[in-house]
Amino acid sequence: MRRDNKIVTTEEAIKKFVLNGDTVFLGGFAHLYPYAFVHEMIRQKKENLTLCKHSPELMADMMIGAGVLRKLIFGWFGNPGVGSSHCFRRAVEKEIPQALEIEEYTHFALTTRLKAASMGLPFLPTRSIIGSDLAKYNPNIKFMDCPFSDEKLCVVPAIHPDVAFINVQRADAFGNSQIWGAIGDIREGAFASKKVIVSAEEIVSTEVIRRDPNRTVIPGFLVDVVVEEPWGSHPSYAMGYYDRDNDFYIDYGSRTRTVEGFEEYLNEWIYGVDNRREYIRKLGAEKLLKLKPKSFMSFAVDYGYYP
Amino acid sequence: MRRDNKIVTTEEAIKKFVLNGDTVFLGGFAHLYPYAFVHEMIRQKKENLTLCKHSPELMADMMIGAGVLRKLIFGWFGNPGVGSSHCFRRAVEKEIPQALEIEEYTHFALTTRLKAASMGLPFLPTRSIIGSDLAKYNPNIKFMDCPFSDEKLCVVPAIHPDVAFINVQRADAFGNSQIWGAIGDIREGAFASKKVIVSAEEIVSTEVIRRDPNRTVIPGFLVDVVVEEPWGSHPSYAMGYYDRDNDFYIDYGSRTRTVEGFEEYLNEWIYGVDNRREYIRKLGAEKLLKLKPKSFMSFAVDYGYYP
Amino acid sequence: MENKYSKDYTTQELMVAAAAREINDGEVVFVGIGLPVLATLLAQRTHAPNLVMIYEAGVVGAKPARLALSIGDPTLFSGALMALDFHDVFAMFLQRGLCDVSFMSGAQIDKYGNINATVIGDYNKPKVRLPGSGGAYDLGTSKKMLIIARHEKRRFVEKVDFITTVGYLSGRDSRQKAGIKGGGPSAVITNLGILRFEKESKEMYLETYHPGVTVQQVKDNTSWNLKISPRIFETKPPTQEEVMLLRNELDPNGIFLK
Amino acid sequence: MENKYSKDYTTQELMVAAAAREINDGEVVFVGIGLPVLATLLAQRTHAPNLVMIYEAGVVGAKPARLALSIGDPTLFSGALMALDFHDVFAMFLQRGLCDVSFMSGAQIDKYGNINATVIGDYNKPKVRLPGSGGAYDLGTSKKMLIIARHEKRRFVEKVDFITTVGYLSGRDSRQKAGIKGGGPSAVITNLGILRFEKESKEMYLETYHPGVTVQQVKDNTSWNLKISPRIFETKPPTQEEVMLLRNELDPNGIFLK
Repeated sequence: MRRDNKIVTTEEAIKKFVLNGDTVFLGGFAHLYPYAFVHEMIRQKKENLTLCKHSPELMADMMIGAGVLRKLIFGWFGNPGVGSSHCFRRAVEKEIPQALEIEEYTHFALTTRLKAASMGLPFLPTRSIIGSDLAKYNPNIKFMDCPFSDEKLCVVPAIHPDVAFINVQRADAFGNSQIWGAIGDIREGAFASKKVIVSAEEIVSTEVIRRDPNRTVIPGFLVDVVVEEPWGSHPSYAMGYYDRDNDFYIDYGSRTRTVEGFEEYLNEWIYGVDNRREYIRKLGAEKLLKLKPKSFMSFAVDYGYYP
Repeated sequence: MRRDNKIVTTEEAIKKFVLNGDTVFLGGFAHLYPYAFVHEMIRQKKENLTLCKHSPELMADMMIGAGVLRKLIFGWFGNPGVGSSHCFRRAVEKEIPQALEIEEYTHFALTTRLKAASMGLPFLPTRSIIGSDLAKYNPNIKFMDCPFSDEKLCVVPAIHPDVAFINVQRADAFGNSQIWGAIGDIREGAFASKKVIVSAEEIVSTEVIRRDPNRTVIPGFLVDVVVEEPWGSHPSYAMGYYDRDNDFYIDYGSRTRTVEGFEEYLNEWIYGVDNRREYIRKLGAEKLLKLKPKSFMSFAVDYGYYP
Repeated sequence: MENKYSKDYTTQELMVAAAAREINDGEVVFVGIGLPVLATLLAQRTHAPNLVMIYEAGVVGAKPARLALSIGDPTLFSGALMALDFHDVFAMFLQRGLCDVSFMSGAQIDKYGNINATVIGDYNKPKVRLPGSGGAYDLGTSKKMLIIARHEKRRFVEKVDFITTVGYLSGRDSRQKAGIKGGGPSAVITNLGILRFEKESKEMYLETYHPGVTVQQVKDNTSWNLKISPRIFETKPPTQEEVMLLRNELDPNGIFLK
Repeated sequence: MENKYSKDYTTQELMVAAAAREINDGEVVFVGIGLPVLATLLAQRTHAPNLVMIYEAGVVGAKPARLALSIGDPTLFSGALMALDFHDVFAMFLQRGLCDVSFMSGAQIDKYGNINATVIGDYNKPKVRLPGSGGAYDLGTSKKMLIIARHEKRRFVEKVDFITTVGYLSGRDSRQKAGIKGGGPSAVITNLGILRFEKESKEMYLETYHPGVTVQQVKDNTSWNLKISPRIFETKPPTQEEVMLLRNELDPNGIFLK
């Protein structure tokens, strides 16, 4: 294990690890979305990025509206539980603020691309997509005959994003990362990507990690840098730390119906704060208290000591 | 979730769920090997079974010596940390007690067959086996060209065993099963098989399972019956419950060098006891105390309560 | 309580009760949010106590302390039986063929039960860009797909602009021939009636109309010449018990039942 | 302590020290049991404090409280950094190309570093049936494969009866052309010397002989006409520190160092 401490700030991580033109992966499904990193990419005015994310929701909507994304590789794009994603629709329907190239899959097929990469394979088969119209518009989707049966299968190529941004509940200073609740596509995305940047709700001692090795989803040696960023997933959630902020999703949905509304939102919640700490301050203590869940602890298990 | 209690005895499980001629899967890697089920299959004199197990070690050696197995699908066959598996060698080299058909893979390729089945796919590609001599003797191993690159890959077909035997640390009465430490091939084997039989070191209340859903590796609805069988994996181990009994492996290795030695062993440790409880009594309290580890508890995590 | 039909219910309540009756005890149900959750919970509380719920976010046997507002709601994970990786939900449950029932909706549904949730108009120059498949395609490979939708002419179209989730493709055995697993759409539950698919042709037909709805009204809200069952009858209303459970226990704050 | 060469060491200690020197700091090492573990632990305690250990049973960053007696020993899991599924070890670590170093042995090793751990004689009528590949084939796809073996004529054969783990196949670029990942065998450490592979032909040659061993002795124990490096030299003995660590801390009970 690298003994050197890998802790940096979100600003440093984005500055150093995101180059204009990169393909970026954002980890999670509903849970643990790395919003702190997304806001900082927008603040640093990164350009021409490609985003690989099956369910990019507000993260990509903000990036599209702010002109950060050139291309989107995705599976579903809406404001979950609320409705449309307006910046996405404006970009695809009207090229506002600029044209957006899209490469579209089912959730399963796109996750399969990451799975293939995470397994060191150039492709994987899947039963997804067969018979739908998706393959007509996406040359990366092919079909093959099973070598053992008369079945026809869909095949998709591995994808290796340049950088994976992963928010986790806890990590040590070397990047050994643990998650509970929804794991999403974090395992696949981290192992598929060329660089892995982790933010954690809490940095804990390696001893905490070592007490429960089955909870570790990313080993430290895969991780380039680690950021401690409490509330790093707001308005999505971190299991046991805070709830999803539904009001925030609804507010975003209604305010971003117009370009002006989106600009105002951007100025208020992203450009208007210097970093995550200011963002949290702006959310205010009342909101933080409201989103904090009651405690519901797992029971401990005994690994046994074998000297 | 099925509300009916699925608990039966090991004797009942083997009687009802193993038909002569079946293909049987045994879960685990070094850890949690389902020895109680294996001994009972031998006691009930099951016949013509095919065993699918990458690392069958003493389990299959006993089954071969006792004439239970007709065919073995495997990856490595030895007495781990000790040396040769004598019944296996006698069967393959000299057809004693009878001929044994073998179908051989690497660990990875055989686990890939289960993985394919567990994913509902008819095959999966792997980089394993390429260039080795394994494919020469196994028509189930084929090769294909990657649909996206100029790479050649090995492909293996899915395998769906008739019954999976899985020993776990804890399960509830409905079969919801949790494991920590080495998970081995338990997830793949259970999801690949047509029937799933679980034995648990402890039957716990569903509340214990629900406190930590990330530890569950098999959902109850997949499980046909559940047996409570403490020390069910001896001489292999159950993390936190007992250590591997190395002396037992060494003793088995030296006593089974001859057919007579094996017969004597069989009469003493399998035919000579009626069930696992008697086997444990025969092991004796001194041995149980020696194998019991000191406690080393995980730290609890907070899932949060979200009303 | 006697299992009498209710005389005081809304159309939504009727739709939820009708959907619940499509679920058998012991089945594995892939649940989304909204009416499908209520239908599943209603089935669990009445005739299907052993059903198993799976959510796309990767959770089996959830025991939520509140009605989930989004499919990844944390309340689904606290106290659930099993949490799993996103890829495993699709690979080890849906693709593996372990899911019996799924719920579906869409902006367009055609006469073979194909569903469009991707785009209205041309894919490359869309009139309306919709969210896309997400998990929908794969949910459509469960044994029974239940479609719940508002009955409107622009939604019930002869041919969808884009096939997101496969129904019976071009009818007959075309779905099977294309190698698509699962049983295909089993019922379409709308605010006007319940529709099913002919055994041979796989074309959609009206099986029942809801109390107070006429067959003509259903035809008027369907953009092709909808077939009508020769044995058509009126949809059974929800029972008093069902309405009581929905109003008092399953959605007491009227989050989804408005 | 000064890093002086030891004058009191066993051949096994020399082999372990030589293997340890093949590991660079920060490398990911796939470990088995026995001498490879000792070599890895020795490297970690001397020049490679940041190496990462992975075991086939599915554990990363083990911190064992005792010397593991088998590759699935529970002591490897208590207090480790990460536990993972068996399939993931092979798929996400080995096949993904994340492993830098692995250790290998075998009943037969040929001049291109191919290894037989499957069968002596004909596969279908074996003279001796060996355990088979297990994980060995895939360990052979790490960046550097280190072979540790007893130097005997029957082991070092011109052509193995069965290729279990691929070395350089038939030499030159045949391994690469067959599409096999990883760097191939990097060193063969025996009780007589250290052997490597020619850059172009990929044929094995003797690079060093251990103190007290003659080149002729090595040739006599190899069943083909072994090439000798023109710059051949004597293997460096273990240092006093290395011997001290092995005897007092890494294997104080002489479990593997007999």
